[in-house]
Amino acid sequence: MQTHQRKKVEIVVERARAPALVEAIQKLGATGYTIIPDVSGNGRHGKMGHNEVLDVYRSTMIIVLAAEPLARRIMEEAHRLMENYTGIVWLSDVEVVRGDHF
Amino acid sequence: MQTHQRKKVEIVVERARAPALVEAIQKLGATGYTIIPDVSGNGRHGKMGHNEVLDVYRSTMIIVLAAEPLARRIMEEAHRLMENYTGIVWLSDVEVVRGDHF
Amino acid sequence: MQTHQRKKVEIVVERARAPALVEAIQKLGATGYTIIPDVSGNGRHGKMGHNEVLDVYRSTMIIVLAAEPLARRIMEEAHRLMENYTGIVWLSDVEVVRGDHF
Amino acid sequence: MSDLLQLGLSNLLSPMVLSFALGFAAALARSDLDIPEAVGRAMALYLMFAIGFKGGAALAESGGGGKVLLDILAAGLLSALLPFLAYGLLRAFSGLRAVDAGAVAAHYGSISIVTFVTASQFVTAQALGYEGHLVAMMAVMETPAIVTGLYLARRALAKEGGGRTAGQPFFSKELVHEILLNASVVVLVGAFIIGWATGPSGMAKVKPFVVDLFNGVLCLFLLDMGLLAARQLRGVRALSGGTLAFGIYMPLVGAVAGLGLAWAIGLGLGGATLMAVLGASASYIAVPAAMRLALPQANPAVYVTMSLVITFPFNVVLGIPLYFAAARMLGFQAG
Amino acid sequence: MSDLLQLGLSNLLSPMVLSFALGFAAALARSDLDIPEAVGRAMALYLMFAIGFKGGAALAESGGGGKVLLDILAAGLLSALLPFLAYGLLRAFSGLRAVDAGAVAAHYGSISIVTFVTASQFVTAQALGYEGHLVAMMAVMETPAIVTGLYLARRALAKEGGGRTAGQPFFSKELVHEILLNASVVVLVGAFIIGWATGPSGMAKVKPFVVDLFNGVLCLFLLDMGLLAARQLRGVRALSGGTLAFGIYMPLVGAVAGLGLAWAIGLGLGGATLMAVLGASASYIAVPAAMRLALPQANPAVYVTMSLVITFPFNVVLGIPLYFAAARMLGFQAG
Amino acid sequence: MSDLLQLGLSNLLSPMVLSFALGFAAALARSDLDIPEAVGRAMALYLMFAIGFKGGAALAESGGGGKVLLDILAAGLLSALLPFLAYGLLRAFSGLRAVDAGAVAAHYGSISIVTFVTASQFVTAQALGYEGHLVAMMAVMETPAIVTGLYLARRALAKEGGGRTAGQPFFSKELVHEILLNASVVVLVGAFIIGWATGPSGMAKVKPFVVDLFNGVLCLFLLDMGLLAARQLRGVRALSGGTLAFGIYMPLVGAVAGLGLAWAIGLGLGGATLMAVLGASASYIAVPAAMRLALPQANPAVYVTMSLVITFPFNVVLGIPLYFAAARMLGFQAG
Ligand SMILES: Nc1ncnc2c1ncn2[C@@H]1O[C@H](COP(=O)(O)O)[C@@H](O)[C@H]1O
Ligand SMILES: Nc1ncnc2c1ncn2[C@@H]1O[C@H](COP(=O)(O)O)[C@@H](O)[C@H]1O
Ligand SMILES: Nc1ncnc2c1ncn2[C@@H]1O[C@H](COP(=O)(O)O)[C@@H](O)[C@H]1O
Ligand code: NA
Ligand code: NA
Ligand code: NA
Repeated sequence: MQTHQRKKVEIVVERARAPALVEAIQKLGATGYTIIPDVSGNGRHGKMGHNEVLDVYRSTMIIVLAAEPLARRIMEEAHRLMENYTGIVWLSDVEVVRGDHF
Repeated sequence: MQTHQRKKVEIVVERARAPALVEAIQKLGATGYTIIPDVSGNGRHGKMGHNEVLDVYRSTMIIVLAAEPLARRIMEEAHRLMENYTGIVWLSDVEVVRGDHF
Repeated sequence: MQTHQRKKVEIVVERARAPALVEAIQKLGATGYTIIPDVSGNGRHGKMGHNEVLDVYRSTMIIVLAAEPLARRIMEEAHRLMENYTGIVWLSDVEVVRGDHF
Repeated sequence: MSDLLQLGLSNLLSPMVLSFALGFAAALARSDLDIPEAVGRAMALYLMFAIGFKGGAALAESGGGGKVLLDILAAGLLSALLPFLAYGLLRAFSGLRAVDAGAVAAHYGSISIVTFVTASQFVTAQALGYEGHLVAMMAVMETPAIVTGLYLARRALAKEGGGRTAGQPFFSKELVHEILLNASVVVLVGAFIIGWATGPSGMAKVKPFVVDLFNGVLCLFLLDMGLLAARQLRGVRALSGGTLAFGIYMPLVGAVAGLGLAWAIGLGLGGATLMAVLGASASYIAVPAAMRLALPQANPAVYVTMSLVITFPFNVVLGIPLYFAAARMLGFQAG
Repeated sequence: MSDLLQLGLSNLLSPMVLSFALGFAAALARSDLDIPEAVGRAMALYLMFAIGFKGGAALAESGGGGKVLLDILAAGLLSALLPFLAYGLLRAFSGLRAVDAGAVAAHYGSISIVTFVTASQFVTAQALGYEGHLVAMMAVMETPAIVTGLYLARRALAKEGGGRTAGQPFFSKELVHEILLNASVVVLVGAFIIGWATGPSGMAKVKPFVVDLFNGVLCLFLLDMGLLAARQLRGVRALSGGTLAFGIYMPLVGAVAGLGLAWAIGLGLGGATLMAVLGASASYIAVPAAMRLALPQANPAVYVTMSLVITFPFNVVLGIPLYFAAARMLGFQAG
Repeated sequence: MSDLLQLGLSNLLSPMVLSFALGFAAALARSDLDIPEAVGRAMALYLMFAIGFKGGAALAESGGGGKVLLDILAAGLLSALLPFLAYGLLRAFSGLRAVDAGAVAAHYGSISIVTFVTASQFVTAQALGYEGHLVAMMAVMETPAIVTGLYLARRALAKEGGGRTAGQPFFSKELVHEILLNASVVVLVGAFIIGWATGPSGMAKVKPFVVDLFNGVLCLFLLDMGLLAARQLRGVRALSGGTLAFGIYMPLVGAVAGLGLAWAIGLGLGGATLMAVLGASASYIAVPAAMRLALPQANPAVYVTMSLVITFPFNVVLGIPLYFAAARMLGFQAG
């Protein structure tokens, strides 16, 4: 089965900011995204919880598969949008079968 | 610590089809799998929600670690089983310690 | 946008043991971690469920981004701590923008 | 006529229907109001347990016998036959593909428990009772329509020459399970049997839970349903006029069929109203799940939108008092 | 004085306040006791639905008219003005940055529904009623303070020379939504209207749910709130003495303002107590959410800690009986 | 004898036990019926809160004094001693490894709150009361058995020569926490104290919640327990005959011990029945959690299967009426 190289961008971000990121991902032209709605964690901004009553302490994980140039643009835009917000972003390599889908 | 190269297959698929995929993964001989039960997202088939009341709009993420040949077979079979269903699949590289486990 | 190579350690482990792993990750010096609180799966120890009433059959996924040496130390320590417990660990490559954060 | 208006108004001005309207309006206005899914499912379970238990306890008090089994069989037959009618109408007037028409037909032969539950409160508010075994009839009606709908859709797929369909067994193991043992059938039938077996003494033990709270929980549940229905509204744009019209006239057709059955088996006014509601209502949980398993070629946006966004609100807001008025006009007698 | 003590004690020895204490103590002792978040949210929804419905039904019984609308307007005004006072006090005595002071001020102009609900039970336990439209006044008070707080904070940011702020519109679409259509406003106002529209007959249908269960659910909910508050306690360490003191004296200031308003619009003793509570209480759900959207530069640990960890327990445990005693002393008359 | 049959039947024909049977049957038939986990946990919390509150309120009404503390101490002692007996029996007849035998023994010295709650309803249905502080005795019995079981298992591990075990402290910080402050201990004891402190006036405020709903919630909760138990049934295949037999005869042994204690401290018929149930029942939540923390070498499939799949259903369906009949035969007197 022939496959194609793509990039995967992953973002962990506080809930309040997730909609802005998703909007940006779509505007930049990604064919889709996947969200893991409720993750917890720890970082420079302190602890985030899952199943938190207080929405300010919840975070969300977003996964986007895209061709490399788009993936890097998403990564850059995500950084910009997360200023003042709790969150991180990283990039990795993936192979997909349907090159036309991503 | 010595490590071994393996592949990771990741699948996002609508709920109704997840059991068929898991069955196939086991039949093909994977030593295990991990499921993130409730993810949401967007793709060619439109929006999927998490915590959706309507099961038809929910999706699940499946992660399988396996040696490369098996991983590629799983990827192929997953593609076949997702015809008519909402879902995507991708592959990436991982290192594991216990080569005998995967 | 310039990026930096880092490693990502991922751990799937039964709930009862997750706190010990998180403690170790922090002690070893990671700048943070992300937890997907409730995953299900199957492996050598049999089935784990999500939304299980019985805590003994639940598992958790932990993600840590770190520079390679630390990542390998975390992987090793995780293996040690999971003796007698249900769980696996793997490593992969990622790129991050803020090298000073990980 | 003014009497009909008055009925409609008294239905509209119940806390339950207004709660539905509140949810619908909130979702239209894009409020982020949300009832946690776990709680929504728990309320659904509660309502099914309570309505099943009450039905069983009522049957225990009134006695029953073989007649009950015959009635249940008849209801199952209605569910199996309605999809033929629905499919014919859809193919003639809606322009839906055959596979989608089959899927939709299955939904309208089946039933909506929440519509029934809401109607049972309407009937009770008219100071009427109803035959306890209607709950069992409802439970039995969930499934046969699925079989008919699948048959119709697969016949059409086979004609279109789907070599792939040939390989598929008509009933997979999962499908049989989903059909016979889905959560709602199990809870409804189980609670019905428990209510029947423990009778008045059982009822005395759980009445504050099963009876007293019922209306209040139904309010919150209908609020949730209103949110849910309105949030699927975008699906409407993709449907043709003929398809949308079906979502309104098919309930009327189904209600007439239900009233016919009620007459044939001799139900009272309350029971006939509920039987009409069973005929009129369309499934939006059990049947969609079965369709995704067994008929993935059909488009879920079509059948979910029709049953949940068009027919369900129509029945809750207008249909129920209408069917009651019709049953009264036709001379069905109170209890 | 001994009378005041007695009041405080009777408040302390209610199952609700003791449940709060239990949760607080359990979290302090680091017990893993935890109420599932979905259930906590459902209890909150229930309490808002019930208090809204009861308020509406009470208004339907007592009649209302234009006076009601005026009262509601006045309440909105109080919410819009209190943050100026709060901001001034914070800037003078707390040492908080201007942006944080603006954010905190917004919280204290707004209200805490749970505090109100707890106070409504205290009032009822004193065999007093209260004006039904207080619920609507509460709903209206959620929002205006947000606007004032944002204005104050953004003015300060602009002065500090945030070119970035310039680009931002004062109200983003999301913010307007969050402010006007957040879940609590929708449920409170919706249930209030439903209770009012269906009146005594509606109340008869849902009383066992809406009235009888109220205290019990409130116990479990306050248990959850106790856990929540104590688990945020670590945030206290980062706050200065002046900031912490504000968490205690600002409620008193707000209560006085509330009593003033109660006097101006002629509320009874029960209503005046609740109006004082509205003035005294601070938001910890709706306003934090709005602040994260519109003022990410402000530190959430500051405003959440102050309203949830300092002010909320103070009001529930000591404030409520105190405000009641004050209202009584000032000559407000029962019902 | 026919009287015993009759008792058993009346237990079987209660809505609660039938709901358990429904859940068990549904899971056996592989239905996908499922109660959301959050709701299951909330129901457990409710039941613990309610039973604790009722116990405390009953104690407040009956008075208590030092005797109560002595009884509680005695119960703790029973919990600490039963595991020695259980361990001996297991090592002699079951073929379990020492580490597993120690883990299982801990479960049987401890208690199952749901079994107690179900039995309390059985006792109430016999028109009997019971001593309020039995709830406190239950809470105290959760823990000591864990210490004994761990001691037995670790002694065995040490003999087998686990150098690794040597490094481990007997009680880790997490374990002490888990043991003393797990959710059920905190809620039971807390609600007990609240019920006791607020007495009849507190009870008046929350009776519709705490008393009236109890049976109904218990039905749904036992439905969930039935699902849970049957879904662990596969674990049975791995257990030897001697191990399975222990799951049946150990409850009888524990019940006898419980009756002995009841006699020693002078309980009435209702209280003696419940004390027997405490002796007979085995933990399946708190103790497994402690074992995973402190004894990961033991196989959870063994202890969970035994307490949840064998002993729990046995007690709920047959044990409770049996222990009651025994207590009555032994001459314990009503209230
Ligand atoms: N080194 C790390 N590895 C994995 N996840 C991290 C790491 N650092 C931060 N995170 C995640 O990113 C979120 C925000 O990080 P921060 O903005 O640094 O507080 C945290 O709550 C974690 O979920
Ligand atoms: N480009 C993408 N990146 C990440 N996830 C995607 C992407 N496209 C689709 N998905 C996920 O796969 C699911 C099914 O995709 P589709 O079949 O294209 O609708 C979506 O609901 C998303 O969760
Ligand atoms: N081959 C695999 N691929 C993905 N996840 C696995 C695999 N093997 C085990 N797991 C996960 O790791 C958990 C523990 O594995 P084990 O200790 O082998 O039972 C399982 O419950 C799965 O969630
Ligand atoms: Na129908
Ligand atoms: Na205020
Ligand atoms: Na025991």
